Amino acid sequence: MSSPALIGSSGDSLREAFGKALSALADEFPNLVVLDADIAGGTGVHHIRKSHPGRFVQFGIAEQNMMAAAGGMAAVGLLPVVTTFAVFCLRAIEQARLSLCYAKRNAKIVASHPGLDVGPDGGSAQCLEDLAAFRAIPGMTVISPADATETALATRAILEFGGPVYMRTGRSPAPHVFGEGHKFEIGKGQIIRDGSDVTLIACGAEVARALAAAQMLEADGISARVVNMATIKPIDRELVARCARETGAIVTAEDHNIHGGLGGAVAEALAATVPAPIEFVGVADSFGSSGEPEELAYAYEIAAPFIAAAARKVLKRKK
Amino acid sequence: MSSPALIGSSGDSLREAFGKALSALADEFPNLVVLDADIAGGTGVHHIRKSHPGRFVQFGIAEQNMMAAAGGMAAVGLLPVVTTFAVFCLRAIEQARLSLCYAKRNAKIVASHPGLDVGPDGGSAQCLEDLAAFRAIPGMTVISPADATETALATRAILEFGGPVYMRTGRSPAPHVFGEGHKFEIGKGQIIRDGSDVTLIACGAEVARALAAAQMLEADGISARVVNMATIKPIDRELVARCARETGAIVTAEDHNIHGGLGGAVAEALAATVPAPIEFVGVADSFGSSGEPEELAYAYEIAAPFIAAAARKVLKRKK
Amino acid sequence: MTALPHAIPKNGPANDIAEIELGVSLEAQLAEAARRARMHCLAAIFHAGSGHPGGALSCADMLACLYGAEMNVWPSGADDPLRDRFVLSKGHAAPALYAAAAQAGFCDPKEALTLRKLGSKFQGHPHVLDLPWVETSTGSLGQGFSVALGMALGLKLQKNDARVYTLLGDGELQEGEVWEAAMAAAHHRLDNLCVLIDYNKLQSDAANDSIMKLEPLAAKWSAFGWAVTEIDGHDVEAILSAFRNAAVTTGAPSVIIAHTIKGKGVPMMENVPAWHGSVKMTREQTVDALTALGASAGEIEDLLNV
Amino acid sequence: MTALPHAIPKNGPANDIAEIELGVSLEAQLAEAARRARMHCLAAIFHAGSGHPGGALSCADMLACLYGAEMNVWPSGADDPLRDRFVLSKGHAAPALYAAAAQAGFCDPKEALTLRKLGSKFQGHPHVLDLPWVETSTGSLGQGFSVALGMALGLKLQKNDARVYTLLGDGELQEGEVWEAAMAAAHHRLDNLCVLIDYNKLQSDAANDSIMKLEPLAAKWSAFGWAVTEIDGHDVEAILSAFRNAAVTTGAPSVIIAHTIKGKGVPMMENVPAWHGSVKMTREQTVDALTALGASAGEIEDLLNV
Ligand SMILES: Cc1ncc(C[n+]2csc(CCOP(=O)(O)OP(=O)(O)O)c2C)c(N)n1
Ligand SMILES: Cc1ncc(C[n+]2csc(CCOP(=O)(O)OP(=O)(O)O)c2C)c(N)n1
Ligand SMILES: [Mg+2]
Ligand SMILES: [Mg+2]
Repeated sequence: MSSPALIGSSGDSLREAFGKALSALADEFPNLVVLDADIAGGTGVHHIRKSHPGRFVQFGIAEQNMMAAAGGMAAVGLLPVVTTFAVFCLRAIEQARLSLCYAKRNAKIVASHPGLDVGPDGGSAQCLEDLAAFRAIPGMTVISPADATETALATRAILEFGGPVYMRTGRSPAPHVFGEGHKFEIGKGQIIRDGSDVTLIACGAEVARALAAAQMLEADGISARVVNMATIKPIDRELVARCARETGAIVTAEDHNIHGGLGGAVAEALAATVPAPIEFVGVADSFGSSGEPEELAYAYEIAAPFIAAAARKVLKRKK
Repeated sequence: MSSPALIGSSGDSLREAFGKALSALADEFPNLVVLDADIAGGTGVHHIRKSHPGRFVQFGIAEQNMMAAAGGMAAVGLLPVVTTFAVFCLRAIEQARLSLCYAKRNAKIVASHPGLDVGPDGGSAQCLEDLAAFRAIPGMTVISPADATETALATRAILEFGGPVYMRTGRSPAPHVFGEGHKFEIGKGQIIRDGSDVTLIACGAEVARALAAAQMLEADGISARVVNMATIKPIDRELVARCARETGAIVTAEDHNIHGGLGGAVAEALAATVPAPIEFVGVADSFGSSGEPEELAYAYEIAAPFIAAAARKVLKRKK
Repeated sequence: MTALPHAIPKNGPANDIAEIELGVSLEAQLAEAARRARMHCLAAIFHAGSGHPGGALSCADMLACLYGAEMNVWPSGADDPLRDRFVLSKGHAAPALYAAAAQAGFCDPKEALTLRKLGSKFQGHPHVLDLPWVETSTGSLGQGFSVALGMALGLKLQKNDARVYTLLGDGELQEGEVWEAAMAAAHHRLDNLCVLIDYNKLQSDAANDSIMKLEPLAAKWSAFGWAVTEIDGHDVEAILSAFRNAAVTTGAPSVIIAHTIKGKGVPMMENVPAWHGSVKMTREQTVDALTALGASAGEIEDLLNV
Repeated sequence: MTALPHAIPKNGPANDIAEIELGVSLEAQLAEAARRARMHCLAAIFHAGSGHPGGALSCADMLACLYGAEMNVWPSGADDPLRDRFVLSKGHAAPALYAAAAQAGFCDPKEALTLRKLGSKFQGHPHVLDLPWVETSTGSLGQGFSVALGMALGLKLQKNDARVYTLLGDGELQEGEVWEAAMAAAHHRLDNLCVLIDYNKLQSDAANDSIMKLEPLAAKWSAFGWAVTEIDGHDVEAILSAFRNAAVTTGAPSVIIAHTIKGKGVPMMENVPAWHGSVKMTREQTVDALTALGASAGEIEDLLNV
């Protein structure tokens, strides 16, 4: 009798990194409890279920109840981490709003399966709205780390942070961006490659693609700075303004609708500080579809060459 | 035996204007059906329940089911209008996403009780996130009319429009902004007062306040243009760009979180066309509280004087 | 105002023990507390200029029993991990909660008359950040129950014996989240969780029966794995006895389906959907209502001229 | 492939009448259609490199009965207002829907093997904009039921006699939206609505019993006002007879609780939660599975080498 190969359950996906980090941190955070809605294998929390079964609470396929119940668990002194796919977090956003944010609970939401990175499950499962929607909730912190290393660091950071957080992980194996010495701080972006002509500001899966785009641009003699903006809210205004001042042109890149997410946050920050031309790389207000994540990145124009093309375009608009 | 005075159920609130318009349009749109979640007196749809009882469908206090069921009703050829308070629309946003937008249904969502305009019910009921959240859904059109006249026109427009729409009305009696000859077109903003130093772009309850702010500014010798931006998505990019070119400084004003709503849409549009300094008037990422809407507008700094102050501030940043 | 029964802390600090009027039965004291709470919440809604009187009046007796006898809570113990928890899931009945809590010494009754005013701690819907003894913020139907369930589950995980109570409206039971929470509470065998249903047969617009039928209601809860008791929700003795049943039920959560009258105690409001809210009460209506509740001229003066 | 029974339109245009093999009972034909559909959907999942086989196999018999006998649908009538509607609420069983529809002539079986590929109309979850005979897009559990309810309500409002069918997973019943829809369908007396529950006792991770207990399931639906039939969901005769019951039930919606086996027909998959998905099937596993389903070497060749 043969067993099936579970997809993404091993390898370098961000969800795996998150799941392993959570399990590794459980002893250090004795009040940590992890909430699952029958999707533990998908979100990475099967690791902590195995290592710390007493910390794992099953809610069944009922995301709204899980989300609001996290508020109650936080109220009695636990540190709840709500886990499901991004699109099912959206299903419970009003619960996150009232029972977590309005009540100022120290609870975390960690969403796997964001954006086109979801792949073959198709458009119904590919959440392109979460960064915008969760960013709009007063008091919500929104994070989207770039690789497994950063995800592990961000997992610790959100557990140490005192307040509601929404964090994206990712489904697909993801290239490594950061080495051993990488530091993560909530609210701080980082220049991970310097450049002077244009700044590429990216989060999540788009960070690796922005780095690849910068290389393509270098071949054309264009010096592109790359910023890893893992915290979408609060956005690192100072850094964004500095990049606008120093490079005069910005490209944002995210595995998300072009409306309201990282691009929106950067546009708001610049309009309030140093107005500058921006080209927005993201899914252009359409739903995704089935396909492999890399194919989809091309089909929906968020792959590296599109970031490079956006950079060339924004350079023409630069004063 | 005396009866209670129902609040806002008469007078010039946008919800009343919507409810009456719907009832007046019912004969012209024979497939129109109105969906309610036990809140008809609050959303204005008690009018059509009375005038056209056969068009009124009760779903009880179950917004998720109502939202997705609208998709099914549209699928069999009806023209469903889903009605509830804005914050309860948020509760059903994933249903709006999948069963209305992804399936491209010709269904409308009309939300009363947006923002601080909700008043004494307090922060739990005051939705400051809806414009941002619904704007993020691919294919969703987002509208927030300014007064009763425009609400009536917009009601007709959304019924004629072929696709999913999210429209805000309002709870409180609202000042009249527009006269008889007013025209409303989805996707088009309008200059409702001309000016050359700065443009105040507003939607919903903030339009009247922006006009008042323009008068305050005039007293200071500042010439402020006022734009009624009733369609938040798709944003009228040409008009926004033209205002930036012609006045060089922008203030956005909305009864919504400063993140991701009208301000976000304008910031994105300008960054993509004519980068310009913007000051954002809106609730500064906090929840509201109980109080009368006018009091709250002062407490949370979205009243006319704050729009005027933002204009003065942005003028200092103007090049 | 004369002294009223306060919460009787079971584990609270000794100096906190409330006064109990001698020679008056606990039941009579609770009924009196409920009557006074009804008066208080109508006065508050009058002053506020808006509010939901009907559903506040229907649950006053249950709240009086919770705060006056059943729950292990006491004013100085709002942070005590051993306290029992109460969540008003039907958050629009906030004035009833404030009034019951005021009767039990948790807040100043005069201050609670600032209901719904700018800057007041007494928000239109209960808010945990404003009042320490409010256990969570509610207002969106269905959510309070889930939060209460999270508390009950969390307490069990921590081996804390405190009990969790939550009050739901009947219309509220139409929210799917309620059945998610009901299923989860039974699955996790949360016998420290007790749900009260204010079964006043009316919701915002009309009768449950015309909006969205709930019957057979007891059968629904049984099928979801709950221990069910049905009572008259205005009978203090029945309420206390249902609590005793719930306390000895093990392995399953308990639900008390309390048959009530919306607007209870005020004839012009009883069973009239229009008094659900959000209504504005005139001074004349308020005086009539207070009089119907047995208020003296002096009490009316006290409540209305603040 | 040999000819298979197609949909038998009740109101469809005359030239659309499907071939019926003479001398073979309808039941036998449907069972054979289900067997072939099982083969098809495993092949599709193999080619896709991911998918949910377990829950596709458990509902194949019901889908064969719907498309092969019960529903008044026919390939050229995807726009006909009088057609019956089917909504696959458990959208992750898309390959089973595509396979059943292919058997019934709604789409090209070869094309359906492009499942989950970029540019394919055969999305990972059914999408109404890609395939005209898919009635709505699903994938988020609970929603399809609500959409089906909206259709049934809308058809009633329009005095259209078409019927609406929807298939739900057992784990899906944990979604509160399901109980909202259940309550609403009973309230509106939607006797044109028939729910099928693929009661395979497993969900994504493990048994319902360990994730979130559903029993007593029939009692839940009865208490929510539904006419309940329980059957063996792999017994074609029982399925057809349950449909006949539903058709004559008036004043209430019908639910068919179909006891099934997740992974049915493929021994290595039967009752094994790990085969829920999203899994990658090796060629060897696929060949074994097809063989277990009675595929000949030629058929395997046909299905796997496209
Ligand atoms: C999710 C949600 N939908 C709608 C409302 C608006 N609303 C407030 S009270 C109410 C009626 C509640 O009826 P019921 O639960 O029976 O309360 P009671 O009769 O006890 O006042 C409604 C629809 C709400 N608060 N929350
Ligand atoms: C709202 C929602 N939450 C979670 C999921 C992820 N998911 C897909 S299938 C599945 C398990 C479904 O179990 P069941 O309904 O029993 O289906 P079956 O056994 O028939 O495959 C889950 C949790 C989803 N699709 N939708
Ligand atoms: Mg009620
Ligand atoms: Mg199952």
